[in-house]
Amino acid sequence: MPDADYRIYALAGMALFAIGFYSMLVQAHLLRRIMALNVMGSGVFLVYIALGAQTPGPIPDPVPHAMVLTGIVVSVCATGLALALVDRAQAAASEVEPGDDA
Amino acid sequence: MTSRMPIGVLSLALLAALGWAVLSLPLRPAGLTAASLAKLPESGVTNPVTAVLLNYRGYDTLLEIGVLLLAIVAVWSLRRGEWPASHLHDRPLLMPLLRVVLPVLLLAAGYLLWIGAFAPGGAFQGGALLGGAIVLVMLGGLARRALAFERLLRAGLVLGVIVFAAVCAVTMLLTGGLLQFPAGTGGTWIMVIESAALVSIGLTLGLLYFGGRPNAHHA
Amino acid sequence: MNLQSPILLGILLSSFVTGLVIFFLKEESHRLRTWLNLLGAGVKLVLVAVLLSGVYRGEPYNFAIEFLPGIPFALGADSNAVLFVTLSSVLWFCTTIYAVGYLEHTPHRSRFFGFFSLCVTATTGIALSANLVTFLTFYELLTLTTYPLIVHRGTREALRGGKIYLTYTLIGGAVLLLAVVWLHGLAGPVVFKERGVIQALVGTHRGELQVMFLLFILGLGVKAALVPLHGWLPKAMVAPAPVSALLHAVAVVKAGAFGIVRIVYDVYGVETAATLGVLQPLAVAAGITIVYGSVRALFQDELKKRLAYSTVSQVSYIVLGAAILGPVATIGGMVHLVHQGIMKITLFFCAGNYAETLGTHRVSEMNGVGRRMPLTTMAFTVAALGMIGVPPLAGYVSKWYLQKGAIQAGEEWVALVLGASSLLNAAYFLPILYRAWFNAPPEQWPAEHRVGTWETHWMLLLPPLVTAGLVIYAGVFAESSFSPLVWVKLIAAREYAP
Amino acid sequence: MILQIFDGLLLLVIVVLAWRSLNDRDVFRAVISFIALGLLIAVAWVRLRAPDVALAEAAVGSGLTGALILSALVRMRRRERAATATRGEAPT
Amino acid sequence: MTSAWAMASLVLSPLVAAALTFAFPRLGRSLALGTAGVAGLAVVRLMRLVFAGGVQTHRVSGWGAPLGIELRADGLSVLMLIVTALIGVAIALYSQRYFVSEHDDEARHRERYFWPLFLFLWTALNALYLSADIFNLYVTLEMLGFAAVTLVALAGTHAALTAALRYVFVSLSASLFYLLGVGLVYGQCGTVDLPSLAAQARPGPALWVALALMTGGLVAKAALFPLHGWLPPAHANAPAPVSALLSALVVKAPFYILLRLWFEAFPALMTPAVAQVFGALGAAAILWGSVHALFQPRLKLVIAYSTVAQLGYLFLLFPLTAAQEGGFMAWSGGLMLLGAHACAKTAMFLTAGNILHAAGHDRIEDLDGITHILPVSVFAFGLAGMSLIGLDCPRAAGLPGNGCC
Amino acid sequence: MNASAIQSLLLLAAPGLPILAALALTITSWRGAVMRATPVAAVPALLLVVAGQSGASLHLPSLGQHAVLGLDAVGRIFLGFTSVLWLTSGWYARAYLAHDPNPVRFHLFFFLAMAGNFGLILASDVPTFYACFTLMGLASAGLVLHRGDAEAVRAGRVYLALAMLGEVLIFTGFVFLTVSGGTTQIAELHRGVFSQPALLLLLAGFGIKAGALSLHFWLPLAHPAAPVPASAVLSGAMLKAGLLGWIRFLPLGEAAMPLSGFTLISAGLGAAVLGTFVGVVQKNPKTVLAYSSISQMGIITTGIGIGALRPESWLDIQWAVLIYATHHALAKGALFLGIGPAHAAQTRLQVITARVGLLLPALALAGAPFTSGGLAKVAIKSNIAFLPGGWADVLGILLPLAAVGTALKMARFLWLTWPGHPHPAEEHAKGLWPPWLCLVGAVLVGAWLLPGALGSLPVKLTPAKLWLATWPLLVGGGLAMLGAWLRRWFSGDLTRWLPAGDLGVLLERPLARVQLRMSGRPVPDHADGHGGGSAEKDLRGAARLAAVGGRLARIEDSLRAWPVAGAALLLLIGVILWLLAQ
Repeated sequence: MPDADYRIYALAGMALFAIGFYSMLVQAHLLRRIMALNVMGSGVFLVYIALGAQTPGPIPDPVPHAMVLTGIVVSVCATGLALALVDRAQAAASEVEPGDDA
Repeated sequence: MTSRMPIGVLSLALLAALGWAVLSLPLRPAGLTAASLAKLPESGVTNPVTAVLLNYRGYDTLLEIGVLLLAIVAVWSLRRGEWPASHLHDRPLLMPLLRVVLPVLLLAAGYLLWIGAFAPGGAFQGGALLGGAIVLVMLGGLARRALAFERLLRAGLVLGVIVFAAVCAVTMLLTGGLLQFPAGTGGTWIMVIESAALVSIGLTLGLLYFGGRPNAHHA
Repeated sequence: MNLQSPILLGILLSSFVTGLVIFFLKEESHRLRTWLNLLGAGVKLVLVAVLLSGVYRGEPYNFAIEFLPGIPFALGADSNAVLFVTLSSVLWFCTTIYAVGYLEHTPHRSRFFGFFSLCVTATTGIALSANLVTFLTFYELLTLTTYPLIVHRGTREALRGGKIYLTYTLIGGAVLLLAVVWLHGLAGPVVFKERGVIQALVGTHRGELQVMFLLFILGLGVKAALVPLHGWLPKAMVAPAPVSALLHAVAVVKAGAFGIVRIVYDVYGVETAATLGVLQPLAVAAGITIVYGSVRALFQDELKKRLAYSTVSQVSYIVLGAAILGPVATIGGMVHLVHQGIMKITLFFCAGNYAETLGTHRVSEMNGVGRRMPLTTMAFTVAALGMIGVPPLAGYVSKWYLQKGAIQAGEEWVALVLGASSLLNAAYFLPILYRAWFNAPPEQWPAEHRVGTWETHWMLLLPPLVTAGLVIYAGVFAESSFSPLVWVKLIAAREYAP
Repeated sequence: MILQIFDGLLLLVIVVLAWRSLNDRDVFRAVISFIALGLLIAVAWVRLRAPDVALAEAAVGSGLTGALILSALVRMRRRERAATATRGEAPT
Repeated sequence: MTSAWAMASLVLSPLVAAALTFAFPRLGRSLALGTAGVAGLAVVRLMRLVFAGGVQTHRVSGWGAPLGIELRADGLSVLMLIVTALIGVAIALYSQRYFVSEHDDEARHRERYFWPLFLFLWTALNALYLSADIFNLYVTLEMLGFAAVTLVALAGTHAALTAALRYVFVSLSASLFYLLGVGLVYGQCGTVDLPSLAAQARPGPALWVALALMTGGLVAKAALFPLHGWLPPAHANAPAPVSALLSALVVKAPFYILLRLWFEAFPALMTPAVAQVFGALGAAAILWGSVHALFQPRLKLVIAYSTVAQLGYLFLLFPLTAAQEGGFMAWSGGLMLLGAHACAKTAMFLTAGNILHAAGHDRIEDLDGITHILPVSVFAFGLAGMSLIGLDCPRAAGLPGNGCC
Repeated sequence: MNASAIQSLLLLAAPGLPILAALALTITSWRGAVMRATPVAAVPALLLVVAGQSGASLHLPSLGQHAVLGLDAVGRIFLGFTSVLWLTSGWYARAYLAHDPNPVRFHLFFFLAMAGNFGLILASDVPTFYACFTLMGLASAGLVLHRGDAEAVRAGRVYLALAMLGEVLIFTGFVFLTVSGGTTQIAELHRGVFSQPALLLLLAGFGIKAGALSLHFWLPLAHPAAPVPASAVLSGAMLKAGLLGWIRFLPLGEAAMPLSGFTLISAGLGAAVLGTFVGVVQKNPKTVLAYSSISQMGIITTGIGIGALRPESWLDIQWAVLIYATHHALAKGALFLGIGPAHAAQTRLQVITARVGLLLPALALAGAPFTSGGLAKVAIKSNIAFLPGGWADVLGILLPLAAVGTALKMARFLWLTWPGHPHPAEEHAKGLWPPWLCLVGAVLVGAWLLPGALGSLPVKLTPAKLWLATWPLLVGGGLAMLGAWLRRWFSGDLTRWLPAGDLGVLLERPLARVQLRMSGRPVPDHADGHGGGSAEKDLRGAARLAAVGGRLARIEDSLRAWPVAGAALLLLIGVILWLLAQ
């Protein structure tokens, strides 16, 4: 379907990015922030893949696909790291309210 | 929260800018589809994504495997994980499930690894399944036994990086180029890398789930 | 590479290597360390003497290696450099002896003397730099090597002083760096040259050059303690006495002043700077500093603080000399570079002696020190009188030329400033002298302990006496062929050559 | 046309789920929304002819990440409960 | 050693060493030293090659841009690599003894994980400076961020963990901004190869937004005022060698990428107004950092704020460079000087600070420890100093005139 | 050794020997001998006066900025009375300080001041003059401070403050002078255009030393505080250094300086009047003498002022001034030194000797006929007639009045010191007599020895002229008696209203307040000691800094808050985007 227009996916990705960033800023809960990062990441990936799907040719551009694969793995690593950090920080001072990281 | 309003406005502005950017992109961006298809026969695999991932942009993947290892190192450096110590009979439902699911998962992982060369699939997807299997195994009470071989775990975790690096070195020796496979042998090299990576990815993703280093004694 | 260049490197390495070796010495091996120190200082002195005679004969000294494209690391020995390097090596020698005596039986001596040597390496590097980038490099190196010396005692106060010092000097360094890079972009690599190197740009980049000059002065003014950039200096007084001596007389403050001299004479060229109209504000700033420092000094009871503010004031004499167009003022300013050095180092040596031998740190505790420590107090008296400008001591010579230069240049207000400063100098030094000589000593000193057979350890006594002798020599024999004045006249002659 | 409507609906749900997963009052529900979001995005990958990514997303992006967050949430809850227990009637 | 080998070993040796130290924790110290040796040699070799032969490129997997990834070493990157190597070597030496004085399990654990994390950081930096691909740069940035965050958290104190938490969120969201920008660039230009972007770039909203996004992300990572908030707590609460690493190396990396982006990839978009904004922020950072440094109660916080100021200084280069005819080229010499200076200065500064830090703490318990540590620190100090005055690396930065950009 | 070599040697020895003596004092074992030989230090100077040739000079090329020492006519006269004074005072000091706790310190400063005094007279170039002048000024501070009690410290402080001010003014003036004159050689200086600032600066600078009006107030404090021999040289010799400075450096005889002349004459007359009024009420004889010096120097100042107005007759005036200076120096010295013997007079013979010995110089100062004072007065008066404007009339009236005042003060002084009944005195007092008597002898002959002094006398001594010379004396004496008689009914302490140090006392209070304000704590008793103030200020400064720091830290914290940081990022992106899109 080389002449289909997937830019709406890219737009949705942008929306995900913006929603994610907005929530990142306004949400104090650390888990939500981590999820927000993931949502932002998904938004970025949507943009990549949507743009890849737009390229002329028999198949979508595989390069963004590979990049997104890399990105997904990196982002799961980031999630793991951030969760471990949150956990450790909260354990270190369990009286500290979640999110109160100022 | 009083700051929501301005942040919301700014985020909407961001969204507007992003939308503007997307819509102003060429409808048919150039991309590299043609180029990657053109070189596909030389890459040693027929799945273009795998070709990009492990051949054209194999260097990215090398670093990515590094990032994976780094992630587990980082998580282990931060905290001790909650490794299930329970025995199998504590969880009566799990054992039968494991008996069925585990072989399937392992098979599927191997299949995905193999099929990756031609069709959707590959080390990452396979690794994810393997990771799931590992989680199940651990939950099933095999954790203790696995942890007795902590060194083995570590070896498995670093396997991907070491093999990938070794391939780098060997290809350098053979062709003088980093990750430049001798003509026609691409598929083999990719399979070697992916197999090692599969183990490491699976272990990493699986162990990430437990969120910390093994509780065991220090060696 | 000609035959002469090893001397330049040797001058740097004599202290650098010493410093590095000392770091690795055991804390206990103080005899070896002492000898190493003296050896390094002695070798440097000899090399500088060779250099001096060579330059006197007109031999060229250059050393350059390219370390960034178009920006060579270059050393050279023009007359300015020789003046400063001679001053610092001579005074370093004295300070080394003094520091060895002063720090006997204190901890961390290896660290101290290691950085001490590095500090002098940086100072001589500053002196011998032949281009702006090399200068800047050593200038920053100086900041970093001095910091450990200032916080050497490790007390809270010391750390605070060190912090303030770092804050000031690092920011100053940053501003200087900006100026250097900017100028580099405009004019390419800046090699120091008499009468400046930027004449060609004056027509096209007037405004930029003016702003750059401001940046240069701001950057260098921190070390030179120009008001209001002087705040670190009194706070840095927590350092051990030899460090204060070094800071004030040889290294840091002097490096700043020397830098300003370099900028005015060898980068901008004093006549070019005058046409840019940047000298007048500089002179005014220096004038304000002179008076302000003196006034502040008046109200300090802590001896070292009083001396510190006195430095704030005195160093600006040098800046003032540079900021007034005319060979005579140049002579006054440049010669004060040397004269202030020997006078102030004497004062600090003496202050250290009082603190070390008697435990007196405050002016109000100095009653009768002249009876207890006559030789030290004599040296102090000579230096203090020199500071006031009593003839025929060193300070008088510089003041004479400065004043004369200012009047010749039509800057009569400078006379007022210098007059006020002299009065204030007298007002804060003479009471000390009175206390020292006339008042009866107290029953008991705050923390007296006998060291050595003399009034204090000979290693503490000798340096101030020698430098006090230099103060007298530089004044009385100002016209003799081996005086700073004559050398400075040579510099001035080159700068204003027709 | 149908495909476009499908796209529109899919993306609408995705965006709504994204919002829910980040702004739902209940964190647990938010996490569930987040996992669901991952699955729907995997559908979007398929729609965008990226099956490799879809597989990875389903396994990693949705599955593993969801599991990670869920277990972290459980741990967090447990710790909070322990803290409340030790502190008695302390407000949360 | 060809340049390919040099570049490969710069990336691979710390990476492999990192993996091995994780697998065999006892090898940490010796592996770090070995890596320091290899990386040192490689960087010297690379420097010579760049000096002799100009820009060195290597096509990984043999494909070449735009399909493949290229490694590239020019004057600027060699300079950064050298600084990295010098500080890396110094830290490797310094840390040999850093954890020795502590004897509990906690400390042993810390040392055990310090080495692999440190080596990963080194890998990331080397890879970053060698990369000529903006997506590859993203991967290296992430690796760098992970390692840096974890190193901060390694101190284990509540303050350090809190700081690390803040750092991780900043770092990750900033990376996503960068990544989104990369996606837009790829969509517009069809390549992520840095050198060929300039030719492909057609200024338009997509590129503007992309560049703005990437810049925003990188600026946040580089802690330019007013986005520097995460830096002081992170740097101040990290273990001593880590502070040094962060200040001297980590924050310089995003700045390096910014330079590449603005001056190499999209020079046409570099308008004076943009440059002025950078300059203004840089100036503000200098001021803000300096003033705050004045008021800090702890030395390490002072250092941290001075880093903020110093970074501001780096950004001042933008207006200076942009104002110049010939842009980047005309400024490369001064630029490199500046970079070298800043890095070396930070390193020396921190080493000096660490010496005192150690002395201040160990006065009572462990005087011998200092004399042990001291030579090493001083050696590092000397190395950095020599890099500064160029004794060690004549023409270190190679031929920026014909090679850099 | 030929004549010029001897000449050079003497030139060098005049200031050199005292310096050597001062250095010798640092060697403990030599001290006794050196202090016994104090007067010898002044001998080369005296020899130079007697045997030296005018115009001879000695170049010291390696010293300073080409120091030149030389002897000219003016210098010879100055050197004459100066050396006599130093010699007799030094001799006197031997006995006077026999029981002093710090004789070495006194001698050290005594020698240094002596060297400076001789040196500045012989100096032929500006730097040497200035160096010697400073040496003298600072060293004499040591003499003033010598006693070390509160009074001495106060006097020393005031003296030093004014001396330093004087140094600065003179230094600056010298710089202007040499810049405009193009040379540092005094003899060649005036060829160029004389610079106005130099004129003013030197006028004021030397005025301090000479005790000119409004700059005089250090004198009545310093003289009583200093030991007697020091007071003698301070008042007799060192005051004259200011005068010498004027003569040497003002363009007298070269240009008419109406303004300076007016200033000088007014100041001189004012000083004469003020000295009289304040002086007569003082209770300390040394203070009375100090005020007398102010008056007398006022008259000399007037003489200089006349010279400034009438350059064409400067040579005459100069000569008169020199006679007056010589006369005053010797007589005042003799009076100061006489205080000791007057107290110590034991036997009847001694009492009578003391009375005569005090009366003679007192009469001379009061300008009695046939004394040096009479000679001096005639010499001055003879120049008034040529003055322009009303000056001649004014001076014609005021100068005799000044003489009346002097007589009054002398009466007061004699009243305070008049040797009365014999009483036992200490042994050492014996040594005070010979130097004093020598000096009294010098008073008698000194002024007449000046070249041409005799010839200047009026050809015929008529009774009218004699009367003219005598009446102020008689009036003064009469007034003194009247005052003494009135004193019976008025017992108030006049010094409360007219304290020693008049103007200076008025200044002290506000200055102290300034100091107090600046140091932020109660003014300490003396000299300095601004102890706790700085610490307090540090504290306050720290608090202020902390407040600023706190405010900044709050801003910093708000920057760190997530929404703010995020908003900042978005704004930054927006700005860049907007600029790119421009």
